Amino acid sequence: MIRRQENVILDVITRIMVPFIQIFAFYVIFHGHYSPGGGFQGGALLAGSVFLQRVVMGRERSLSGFHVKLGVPFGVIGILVYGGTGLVAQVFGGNYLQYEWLPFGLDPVWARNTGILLVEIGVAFAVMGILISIYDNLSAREGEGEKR
Amino acid sequence: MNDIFTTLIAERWAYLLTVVMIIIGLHAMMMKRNLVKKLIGMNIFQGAIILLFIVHAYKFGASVPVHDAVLGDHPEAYMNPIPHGLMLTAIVVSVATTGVALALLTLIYRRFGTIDEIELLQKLREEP
Amino acid sequence: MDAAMTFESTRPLWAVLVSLIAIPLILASTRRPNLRETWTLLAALIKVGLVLSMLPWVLGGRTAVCTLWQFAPGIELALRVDTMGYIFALVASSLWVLTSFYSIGYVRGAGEHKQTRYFATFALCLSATIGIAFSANLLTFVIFFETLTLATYPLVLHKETDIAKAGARKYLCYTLPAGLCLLLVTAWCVSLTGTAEFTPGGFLQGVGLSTESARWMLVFFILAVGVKAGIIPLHSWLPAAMVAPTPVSALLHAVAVVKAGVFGVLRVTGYVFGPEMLREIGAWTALAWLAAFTLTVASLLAMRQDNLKRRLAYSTVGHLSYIVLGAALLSGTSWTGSLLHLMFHATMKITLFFCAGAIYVRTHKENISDMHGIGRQMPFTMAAFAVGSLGLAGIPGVNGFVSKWNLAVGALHADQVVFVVILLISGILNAAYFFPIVHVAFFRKNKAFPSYGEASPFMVVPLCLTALLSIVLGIAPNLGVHAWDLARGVAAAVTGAAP
Amino acid sequence: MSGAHGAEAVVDHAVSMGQSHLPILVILPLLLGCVLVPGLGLWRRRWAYPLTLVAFALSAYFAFRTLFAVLEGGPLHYTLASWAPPVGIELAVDALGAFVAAVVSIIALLVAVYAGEAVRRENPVREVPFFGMMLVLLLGLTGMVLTGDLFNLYVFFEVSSLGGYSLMAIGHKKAPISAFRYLIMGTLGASFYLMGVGYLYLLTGSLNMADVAGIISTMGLNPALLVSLVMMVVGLGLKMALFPMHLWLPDAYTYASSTSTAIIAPIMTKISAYVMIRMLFFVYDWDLFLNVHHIGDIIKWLAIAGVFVGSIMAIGQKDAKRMLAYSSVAQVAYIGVGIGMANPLALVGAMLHIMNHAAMKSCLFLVTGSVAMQTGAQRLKDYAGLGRRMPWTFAGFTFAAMAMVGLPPTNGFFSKWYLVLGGIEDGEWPMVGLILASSLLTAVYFFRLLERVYSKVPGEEQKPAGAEDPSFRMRLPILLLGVGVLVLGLFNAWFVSRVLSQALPHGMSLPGF
Repeated sequence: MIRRQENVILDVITRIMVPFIQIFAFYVIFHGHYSPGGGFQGGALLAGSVFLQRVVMGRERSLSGFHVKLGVPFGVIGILVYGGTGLVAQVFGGNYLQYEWLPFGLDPVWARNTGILLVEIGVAFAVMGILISIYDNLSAREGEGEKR
Repeated sequence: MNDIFTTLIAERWAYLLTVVMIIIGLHAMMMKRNLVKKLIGMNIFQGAIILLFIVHAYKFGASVPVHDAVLGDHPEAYMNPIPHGLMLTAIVVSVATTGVALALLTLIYRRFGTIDEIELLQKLREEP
Repeated sequence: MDAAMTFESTRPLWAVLVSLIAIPLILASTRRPNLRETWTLLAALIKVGLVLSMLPWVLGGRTAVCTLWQFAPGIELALRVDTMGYIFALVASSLWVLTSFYSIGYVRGAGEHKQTRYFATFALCLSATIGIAFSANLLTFVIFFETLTLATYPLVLHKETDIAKAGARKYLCYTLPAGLCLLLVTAWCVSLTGTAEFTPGGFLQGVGLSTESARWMLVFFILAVGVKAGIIPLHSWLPAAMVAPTPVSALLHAVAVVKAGVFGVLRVTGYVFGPEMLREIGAWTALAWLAAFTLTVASLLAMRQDNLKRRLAYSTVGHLSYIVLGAALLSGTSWTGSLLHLMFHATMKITLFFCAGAIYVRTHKENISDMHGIGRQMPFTMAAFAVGSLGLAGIPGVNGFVSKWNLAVGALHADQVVFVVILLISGILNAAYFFPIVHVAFFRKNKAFPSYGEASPFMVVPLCLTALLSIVLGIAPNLGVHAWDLARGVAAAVTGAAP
Repeated sequence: MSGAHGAEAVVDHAVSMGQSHLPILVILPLLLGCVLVPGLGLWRRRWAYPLTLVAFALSAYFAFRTLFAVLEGGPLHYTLASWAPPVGIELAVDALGAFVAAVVSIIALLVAVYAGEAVRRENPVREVPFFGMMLVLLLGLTGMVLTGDLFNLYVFFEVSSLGGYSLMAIGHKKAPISAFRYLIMGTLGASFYLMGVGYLYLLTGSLNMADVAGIISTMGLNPALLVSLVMMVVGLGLKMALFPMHLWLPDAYTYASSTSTAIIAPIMTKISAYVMIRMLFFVYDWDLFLNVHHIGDIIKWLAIAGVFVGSIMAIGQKDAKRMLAYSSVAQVAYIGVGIGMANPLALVGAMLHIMNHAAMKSCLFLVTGSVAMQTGAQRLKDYAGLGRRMPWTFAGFTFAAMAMVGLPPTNGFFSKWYLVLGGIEDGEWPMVGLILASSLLTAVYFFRLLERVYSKVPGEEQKPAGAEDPSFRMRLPILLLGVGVLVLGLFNAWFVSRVLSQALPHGMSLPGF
């Protein structure tokens, strides 16, 4: 459904903006656990950057940036990171997601920071992957959408 | 009686806003023929509820709910973080729901060539 | 019932289970009919053996109890062999043996289809019947009662013709609401008493039930069990169900199902409400008059039937009401009479149905008007038929006389001469609709009548046996299983009259 | 906030000490499963099914462990992350929750056994997303049952709904439309529930169920509280298709693929009913609201109306699945009746019916599914004579039908038994009469079908080729459920005395114990 359009200005601006968006996204992710922001927002920003590419460059060319097939794996990996963190904490004697039990040899406070950070990263990945795959599925042409 | 309304409008106007949004959303969900408009109505409805929580959690002149040396330990200096967290989740949920709904709509459109409810019902009646 | 005389035993449970266990075996050996029938006969023999083995306990006044597990809060799924249950179990199981032999001859002679389903459901019916007989409390009774309803449905439906379907539907239309009424009153009793345990003289004594609600309860009870007992406004499923194969009509509509209904009436009057309570709420006259009305009208209706089985059906309706009447009169002798009639009517009526079946299999005639001179062709069959009709008409020498005599005397004890008159009238009516058949069969010539000869021994032997049994019990009611003592024991336990 | 961490961490160690991990272990296999199935399914499609089965089996195993643990040692509490309740989220499992969780997981496991072949035959290309969505659905449902937090319940609510919507969209050509309708309705219901939660939070400042219950009990009657309760009842009523709000259900069940229906129909509306019980009896002051303020009466009479509407509509149907869908409306309404009566026996009847109806309805839908797959018969008139062709399948069907009618000794009889007892305890004779009369209507459409199924077709004399019982793996769940219907009936007292008597809310106790 997306019509690819030849427009140099849009192309260039996109090329310039996308890295900044993504860097800001990473900033939001990595400071999420002690200041406003966090995994979801960061992931949404990352996804937004990809959407920008999709919209402006059109589907085919933007695939070089982020391939359709990557959407679900990103989501899976993200959730696995999240669930894995919880499980590790549980395996090492805590409750599910009880970060201070994470085996980093850190005192509870820092272990907790790290744990939350891990979770944030996982969330970011998941949100990004899933938002992108939703977008791709909806914008897919006849047949492609039916596959999944 | 009168002063109740004045206070309501003066201090609780945000709640009135949520009520208005809820009514708009419901109307769209029930009355609109176009399925996409129904979906939009649904989102407005959810937005209204999210707003309800946020309005309740908001404090004038309070800061983000992250401990800050300058502000010290006064609870009134910080907003209530829980509703914000909750509503973040609610937003995620509504995004997911919207995604599924849009997927369904594209599927419907591909199969029946319309997303107008009346026409769809006609098509349903015609087909076995 | 004092605790010293009750003891645990699993034998009643096995008596129920044996035919249930036979079902999978029957189903498994669909391909080999002989093996299949062997299972049926084996189950029947074991069952009657088990039941007979419990006779000493009952005569000795000892009660076997088999408590299985808690079934609903405070209520056990429990079996108990009290005398009255034993009587019913004895009738059902012993006649099942004969019926099994008979139905082998019948289904093969008539070339019925789906014989496996037939025999399997038959076995299920017997389990349910024995279960009804031995139920220790009302909930257990309900379970087996409904199971019997369901198990009979396929048998009524058996022929799968439109008439059969109509009959089966009618059967359900009557029995399912009845089941719901039963569920309602059972729940009511449970919420009143906690455990609706059957006790001679009634367990509703002194639970503080107002007369009004007690009457309502009785109404629902009668609606519940009266359908199977064929009390007149509720009877019309019975003739309709006569489309079933004759052995089914014989066992289920002369012995098991309808007797289960009557048995229910006896349980209700004797073990749920109890004579005193029925007298207090003054309900017994209503019940008695209902029964009297039924047995008169049923006899009159029976006269108009040309189809032999339908006529037998209506006579069944009538004779069931003899039993109800005896129960309603609440005197010791009348109870003895109705319990004796519970047994004796079974032997006589099953004889008649067997004869009808034999005639049908041999000649495919169902209407009495076609049976001129049939007696010449099938002497044994029609002789047995004659014995049965004499018995039901209450001629001395056949067991029907004994039970009717007791009923009449019981009516006198209850100072209800009017019912004696009604009994006599109905006896005459019985004669009026049975003897023509015998007369037609023996004394009418029929020129163009091919020679048929008797049906297969599988069928003739059982019907001769039942006829013989009727005569023997008519001469010596206490012979063998001490039917007389059993009946009087129950009557004494319920009405408190000296045995 | 980092300053406080150390102190809290210590506190939370105390919180988490000696907590059994069972509750979370019920959920985890499903969570990991619904991630791994699409993940691995992308490059190894045939791994999807075994993974699903393993996940379901594990969660069922842990659900039963949980049930027995709860029966042994009382309710389990499990703190998630490092925040002590009521601030943090906790899983709180009492007898009722463990019971429902066990029921849900075992039913789902049976359906999953069936689904393996069925899905491959019905829609081969969609295998991976299908199983993924099944896992999502069950994840949401078990989460709803086990959580002790009002908002967390909402989240799981939506998770399960997402699974449900997408499962319902797979199947008949018209499925997406009914699924979309269900989506709008379901989201509306969930949003109403969320609004109710919002009111509660505004009033109490807490989201932990036990905590909220404690605060409410001191509040007495409060208009805002009443509003929140009404909103919850409306929202949950929408999800459990309580009478005036049932219109989305028949289409959704009819057009969804048979496997989707088989897993959604028995479980989903029941869980909404469970949540309603949880809210009305364990969070709100049930005596005050249901009895004193007659909200119970409203629910009760709506529900009994639903019973009749559902049954009558079911009688009128020509399509097998649609008939079963309408009978679902009726059967769920029985649970509503039990809730509305709000006395111990009736409530026990309602709780028992959650399990009983799950068993019988899943059996029935599995049968219709396999019939459609083996013979292509969808409409009732095509069922004629199938009894001889598919004896095992229809043996199961017969038992389940008996249970639906409520004939002893099947389990359906006993849920009705407790409802009637409850009605008599309250002296509500009209209600009792209606309950009993309604089962006659059920009898009408099931015996009509059974008669058709078992009577021979005039045309054919000997058994026609094809059209036989499905493979063992599809037949096994049907038979297990068919037998289970009997077993659950005969041993219902065990559930009532061991489980449900402990599951009753505060201030209720069962007579007879």
